[in-house]
Amino acid sequence: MDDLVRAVEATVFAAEEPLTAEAISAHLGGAEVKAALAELAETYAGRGVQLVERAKRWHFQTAPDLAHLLRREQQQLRRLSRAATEVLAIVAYHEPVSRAEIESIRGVQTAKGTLDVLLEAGWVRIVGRREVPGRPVIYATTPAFLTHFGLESRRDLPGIDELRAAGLLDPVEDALADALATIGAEAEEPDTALASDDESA
Amino acid sequence: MDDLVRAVEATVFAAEEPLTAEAISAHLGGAEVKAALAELAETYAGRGVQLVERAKRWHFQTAPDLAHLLRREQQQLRRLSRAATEVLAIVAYHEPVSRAEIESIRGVQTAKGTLDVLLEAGWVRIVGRREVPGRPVIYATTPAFLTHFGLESRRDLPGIDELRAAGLLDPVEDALADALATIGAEAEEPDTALASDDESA
Amino acid sequence: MNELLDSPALTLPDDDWTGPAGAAGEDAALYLELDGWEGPLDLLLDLARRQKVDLRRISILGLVDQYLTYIDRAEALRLELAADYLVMAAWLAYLKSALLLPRDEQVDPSPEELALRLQLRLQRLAAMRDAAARLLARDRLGRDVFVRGAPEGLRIDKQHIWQCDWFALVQAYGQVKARTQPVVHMVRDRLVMTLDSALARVAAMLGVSLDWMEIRDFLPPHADPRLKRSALASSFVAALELARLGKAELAQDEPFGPLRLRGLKP
Repeated sequence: MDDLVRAVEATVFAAEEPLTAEAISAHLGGAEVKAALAELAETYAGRGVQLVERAKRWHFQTAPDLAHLLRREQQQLRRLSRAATEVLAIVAYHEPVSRAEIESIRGVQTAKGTLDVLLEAGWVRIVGRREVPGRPVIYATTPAFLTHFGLESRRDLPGIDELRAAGLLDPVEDALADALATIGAEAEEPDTALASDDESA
Repeated sequence: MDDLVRAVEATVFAAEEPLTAEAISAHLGGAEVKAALAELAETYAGRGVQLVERAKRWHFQTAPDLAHLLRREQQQLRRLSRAATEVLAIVAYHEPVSRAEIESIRGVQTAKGTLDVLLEAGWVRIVGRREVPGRPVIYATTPAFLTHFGLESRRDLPGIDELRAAGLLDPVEDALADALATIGAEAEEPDTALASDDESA
Repeated sequence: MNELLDSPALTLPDDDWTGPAGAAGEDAALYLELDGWEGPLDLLLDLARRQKVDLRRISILGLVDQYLTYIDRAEALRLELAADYLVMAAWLAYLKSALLLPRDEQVDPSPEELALRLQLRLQRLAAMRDAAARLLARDRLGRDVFVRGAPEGLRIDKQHIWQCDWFALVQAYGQVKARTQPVVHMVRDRLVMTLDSALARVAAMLGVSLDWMEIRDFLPPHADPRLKRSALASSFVAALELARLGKAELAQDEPFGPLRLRGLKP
């Protein structure tokens, strides 16, 4: 086994947190480590332990299919409330978002504590302010969020491409304008438009 | 890779402390794990990470020849602070000296950290205790001190007379202020002022 | 796109949350669980899901009826309803009547637009709820996959290389000594003209002439400049003393100009 590959393996193995390729390289005196990481990931594929990349950071973790063997001894994760889970999904799929935007999707006010839980878990952070009246704070997810949920990047969020294609990540106002344009084109058939069963585009 | 071997690998990897073969077996529903452990140990031989048995307990550890990767030393150049330089000079001119003596020569209290820096730098060491009440520790310079400053011996340090000739004993600002205050006070006695020109040393 | 929006995708796994829908039924117990919904939109979405059709094909009128029935029965049971449920009920009642009106009597925005807006909001909430469920079902770190239990950790020990040179060392010592040495005043032994001798000399010379003379002319013609300064100072004080005694007068035409002196006849 290549000395560099061994060194990369030992470094990532010993690290207490996921490391970027840059951090690994810096730790190893500036060596080029990307090829070594790729080689290691391949070596470990199919093993009980795997080398994975999350948010551009690398770490070893146990293979998902062994979860049933390992779960019982591990401490229980804190259960997320339904509200917190929804808010987390909205932040992840729409980021960056303000609290008002989150509330407009959920149709209810979001308790201060709900966002706090996500901030405390380190999955969500404040990334700035939106330059609109009131300058609301805007939120986005963190690398720790991607790591926890096993996502290499936000592109891996389940179903995000379909949701985007269906326009379900667009604001209601935009979708409404699109739909009305479509209905306007179909207005020649008044029966359809009057029908109690609505249809959107 | 055998499922049992994978399970053993993941179990030892995720464990927070080394596990006996019996504990691993109990964790995996009583499976016979010794052969799997032996196979894993062989798989990892020569890698950056190794599976080792110590006192009948198994754990992963960084390969011994890569241990230096875990504790890297980063060297940083730092200029000695003025206080530390003064203390070092006093030790050099007056050694061996106690901290109380250093303070009385400097005229100010000396922080513990200041001497620690000099000890860390390897320029000063503790050479014993003075046999007076309290038995204070006494300090002296080291051979490394002479080497660093390019001195054959302490006798190469310039004497007080040479320092004066070089202007290094010229008063610093506060001494000058004291001198000026003294002149001002004497100016009220015109006879004296008339008869002589004042000069401070 | 279809598989996402079809109703199976909207069914949330029971282990992540169980909405009040789990207790679906007509009995009063259902109404007691009204607290379980997070607001009217949540309740509407739950009612919509019970239609078991694609949200895009949902009957808004049917949904409005269900909601209004729900609220009516809750009120009949004298349950306290949060204000936003009642606001939504009033708005839906308005929407229903507008949807049933002949088209030419309608106002802007059209009831179809309002209904569409509601439908779009329900779709978006449903999509996020589905996404949340799928996120939670992933292999999560600390639940399904685990990092190393006892990593050695990487440490970087900073080691300081201290810098100091010979000059800084010697200079520091010089400054310590200079700072702590007692200040000593030295009086040098030098040639001076005392006030007494100046008085005698000036008084004697004033007796010789009554003309104005510059004060420098009273000084002894010595070459030593340090004595000259002492003599000038002493002679000036002597002149002042003679003027006070009325034996001389002083004149100076301008500041820093020549100082002139002449004797007065007693």
